[in-house]
Amino acid sequence: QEILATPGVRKFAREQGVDIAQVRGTGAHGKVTREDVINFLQGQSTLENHGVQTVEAPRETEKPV
Amino acid sequence: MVVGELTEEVDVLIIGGGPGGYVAAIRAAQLGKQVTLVDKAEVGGVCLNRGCIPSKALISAAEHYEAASHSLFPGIATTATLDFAQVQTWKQSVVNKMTGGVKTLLKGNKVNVVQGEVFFVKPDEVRVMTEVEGHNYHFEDCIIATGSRPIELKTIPFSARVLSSTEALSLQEVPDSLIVIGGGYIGIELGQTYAKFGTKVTIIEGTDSILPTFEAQLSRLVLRNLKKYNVDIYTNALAQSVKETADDVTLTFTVSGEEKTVKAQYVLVTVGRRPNTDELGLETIGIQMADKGLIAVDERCKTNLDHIYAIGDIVPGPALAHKASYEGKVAAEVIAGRNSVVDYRCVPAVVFSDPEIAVVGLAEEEAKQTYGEVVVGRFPYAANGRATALNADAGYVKLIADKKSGLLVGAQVIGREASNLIAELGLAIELSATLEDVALTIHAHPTLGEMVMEASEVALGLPIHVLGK
Amino acid sequence: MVVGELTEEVDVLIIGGGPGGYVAAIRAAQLGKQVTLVDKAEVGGVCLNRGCIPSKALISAAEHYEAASHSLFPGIATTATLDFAQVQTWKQSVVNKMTGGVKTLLKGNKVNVVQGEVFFVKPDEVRVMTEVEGHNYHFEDCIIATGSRPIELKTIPFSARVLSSTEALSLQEVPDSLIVIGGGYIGIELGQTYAKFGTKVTIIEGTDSILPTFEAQLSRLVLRNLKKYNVDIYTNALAQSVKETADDVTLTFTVSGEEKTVKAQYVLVTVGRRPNTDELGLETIGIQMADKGLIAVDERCKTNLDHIYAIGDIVPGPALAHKASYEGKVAAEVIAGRNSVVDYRCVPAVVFSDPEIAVVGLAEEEAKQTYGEVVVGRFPYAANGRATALNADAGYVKLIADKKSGLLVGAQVIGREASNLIAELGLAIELSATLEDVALTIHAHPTLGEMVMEASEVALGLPIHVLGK
Ligand SMILES: Cc1cc2nc3c(=O)[nH]c(=O)nc-3n(C[C@H](O)[C@H](O)[C@H](O)COP(=O)(O)OP(=O)(O)OC[C@H]3O[C@@H](n4cnc5c(N)ncnc54)[C@H](O)[C@@H]3O)c2cc1C
Ligand SMILES: Cc1cc2nc3c(=O)[nH]c(=O)nc-3n(C[C@H](O)[C@H](O)[C@H](O)COP(=O)(O)OP(=O)(O)OC[C@H]3O[C@@H](n4cnc5c(N)ncnc54)[C@H](O)[C@@H]3O)c2cc1C
Repeated sequence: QEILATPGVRKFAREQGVDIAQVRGTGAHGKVTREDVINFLQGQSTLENHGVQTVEAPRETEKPV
Repeated sequence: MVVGELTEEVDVLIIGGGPGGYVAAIRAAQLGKQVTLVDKAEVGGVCLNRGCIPSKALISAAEHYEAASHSLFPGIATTATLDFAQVQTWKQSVVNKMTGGVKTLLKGNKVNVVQGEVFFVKPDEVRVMTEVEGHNYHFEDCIIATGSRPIELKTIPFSARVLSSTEALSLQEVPDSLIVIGGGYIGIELGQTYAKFGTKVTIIEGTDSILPTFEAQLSRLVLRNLKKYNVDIYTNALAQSVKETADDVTLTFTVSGEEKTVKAQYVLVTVGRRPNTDELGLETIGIQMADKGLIAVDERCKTNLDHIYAIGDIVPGPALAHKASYEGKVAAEVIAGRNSVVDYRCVPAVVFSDPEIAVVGLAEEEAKQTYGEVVVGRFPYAANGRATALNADAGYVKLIADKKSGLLVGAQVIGREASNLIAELGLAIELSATLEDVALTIHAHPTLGEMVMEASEVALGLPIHVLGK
Repeated sequence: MVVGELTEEVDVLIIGGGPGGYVAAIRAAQLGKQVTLVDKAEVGGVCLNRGCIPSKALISAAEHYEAASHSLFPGIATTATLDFAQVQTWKQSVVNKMTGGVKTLLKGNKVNVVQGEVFFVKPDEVRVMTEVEGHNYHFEDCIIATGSRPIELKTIPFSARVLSSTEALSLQEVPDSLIVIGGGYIGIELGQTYAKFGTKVTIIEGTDSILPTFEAQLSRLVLRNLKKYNVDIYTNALAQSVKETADDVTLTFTVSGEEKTVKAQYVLVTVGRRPNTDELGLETIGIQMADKGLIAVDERCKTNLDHIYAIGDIVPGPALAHKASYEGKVAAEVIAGRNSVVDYRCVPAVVFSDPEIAVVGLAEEEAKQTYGEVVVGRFPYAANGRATALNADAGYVKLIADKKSGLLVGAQVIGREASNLIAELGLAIELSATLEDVALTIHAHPTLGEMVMEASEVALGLPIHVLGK
């Protein structure tokens, strides 16, 4: 299934260290919004029992384009 | 200046100053990096010096000449006379303006620009040769952006009368006759331009259609105009050999086994371009290659060597300036520590033919393969008020959407200003817009952009300005 | 045919066949309604017959004439001669093509078209008068779309030498001289067009700038070109009276108390338009009005009377054809039982001046009022390769975004093809795109559309092709 999100939201997710494929989109046709990414982050941090933080992105994905 | 055997230390080294390299240099410098850009020729690369910009300058001059030579407007009689050498001087002034601009931008962003030919001596060191001497540079990070050059046919080598696009862009006189081998976008753009200036043009294309990478329907209108300019077109034709005299050149070619000859002042060979990766010493440092001389990279534009990146025409993907620049920004940002990746849904492609062709996203067949069922909406220029008022009623806008979701996945425009109309459609695809999103967006009247809205309504089954089935 | 005192029963009655009414008729018919459309003149309304379409036809003819009269391309010398009567014939053929198209579409969608002037006799019944007779129609639902007409100045009434836009569009000769009262978009478009055809034009504008509804910076480039065409412009000027002879007309006007006169062959009055709501008998049925003769409607285009809708120039909002058509679709869909409402974030507006101006969304000041802090990105045509290759380097793209969210809230383009570049920006605003969304969308090189991407990068503080601060 294709991931639907605008370029800016894709970038935001990346910068927050979020794999956008894990985020449930609430927009039309499952489109992921910026708020969805924020909620995802908050959900995660609630689970891990600490506050919202910026996660340094993993830098070692070696997927050829 | 460092001379002799001293090795200069640089932070980011960029090899090649085309739209990939110079954009990367500016972005890296903006993000705080110390950047050295090396090019063996002029900054601006193929694009500004012998590609996009000079070709588009000649195309717009030819359009202006043609529009005045054959006025489409009743009541406005116009004439045109041509001083082609002066057109070439103007073209060069356009090029100089753009390359001058790039130089100013590089300087303003404190990029150190060096002239010289680069090859690798170690995984973190290059040698830069100028005519008189050589320097070594040791770098932290490196972006290779050496671009591509025209492919030469073994049997028809470049010569005084067998030209590549570079020479064809710089002729000082309009040739009486020209044979173009290769009916891709560069051959069509240049062939059509000279045909408008009065050259008798013959196009030799190996496949069964000009512009073979585009849907057949798209090339039909271009074909019609080429015929209007008296261009001869041979498809399924194979160029065999040339015989050159002081004044002309005779090409022998075969069409389904049958041998033919055609004589002209010049032959222009536009059968493709090959990446400039063969003289860089890439083997010595062990850079991993992909197919066809291209360098393998990941989504961060990184090669298999951790501190070496590659972008533009030397990596897989469409060999287009805007794709090179996009990758240039990504590579620069990654080097500056940002979390950027090559992450586009679509790359537009434009042919500056007459009429213009612009496409973005998937073609209809590709969309069917990916999405199963698709819906298509097509709207003709002839039904658009602005097009009619411009005497430009040839062409159409075609949208392709996933049937289930209505998501726009591809778009094609052929006709006046296609090159600008495609911008909205690229954005629509990137933003995951549906046909309804586009149809419900108010488009100004009377503009060509209305056709985008109307094509969406056609696809949705509620067309206003064409009749449904 | 129903004659005499019989009343015909109709399902949906639409009064007025302009871009509001005819679009509503087609959409309602598509959704299964039986539609009768009544217009006292031709279908197509002001827009197709004496507005958008004929004005844009003359504008493009004038552009073509001007481009050939003064070639901007070194090496291409061109000349042009004008047979204005023939231009007018061509203009009329463009109009006929478009109105003919609308007739075909109405017929194809099985809309019953009736000619006649309509007024209300009851809340569910109208009388339609033709030259020879009258019919009554009883309707289920009705859409009023009667549009607007030029405002007449009490002290300077229309006459053989005092023209409205309608007559100015149909002159059979290029006048030697023309005074335009009112420097709004219609006055500027027509004034500039005749100036290009060689008329000595004088513009009298009451406020302190031409195109007063646009940001001052936008009108500056138009002003420069108007001066090039030798147009005299008086701002803060009040037209007082005219004295007319058989051959010319003298206008008296005051500029900051000082009285001046200017003589010309014609005076064109373009000081605004008034809604055609005064002769419909709206009082008799008790329709609620808004300001300035406009009809009050809700978001479904419904008036206070449950089965009567109103759209286009007769309801509040910008008096533009595309807004009329949008409302036409909404009203038709509501009547057909759909849950449609007027729900746009923005309506683009285009001035077909030279250079073109196009705006969408909020102006900078409006944006500041709504969002507090805003960021602005401006990118000049002079730094765009395609613009330079077209010899069209005057103008800029300006984007306005909410500083906090980066949401694009307004955009302005002045320059070549502004009318088409604005389409992407309208879609961007409707889809709530941010500056990053636009900046990360690959735009084809070399196209004018790249300026949209570059202006976003300027606003984001990472400009490539202009220097940052
Ligand atoms: C006639 C023509 C028309 C075109 N029209 C268009 C168009 O309309 N739109 C479009 O998108 N694309 C167009 N292209 C393609 C476009 O020009 C290329 O895609 C683009 O230039 C690729 O950019 P780049 O940065 O990868 O490399 P290039 O622009 O090729 O630049 C590479 C630079 O590297 C330098 N270099 C190479 N080797 C070395 C070395 N060893 N040491 C130092 N320097 C080196 C070269 O001197 C050159 O300046 C056109 C091409 C041609 C030929
Ligand atoms: C010179 C000029 C240039 C313009 N350029 C542009 C432009 O570039 N872009 C743009 O968006 N807009 C432009 N406009 C404005 C545009 O024309 C109007 O906004 C648009 O036509 C409004 O559409 P409408 O359907 O509301 O009414 P109209 O187009 O005015 O149509 C109303 C129709 O109702 C009919 N009618 C009126 N009263 C009755 C009655 N009692 N009985 C029966 N029929 C009746 C009339 O005959 C007419 O056909 C321009 C206008 C002018 C004058």
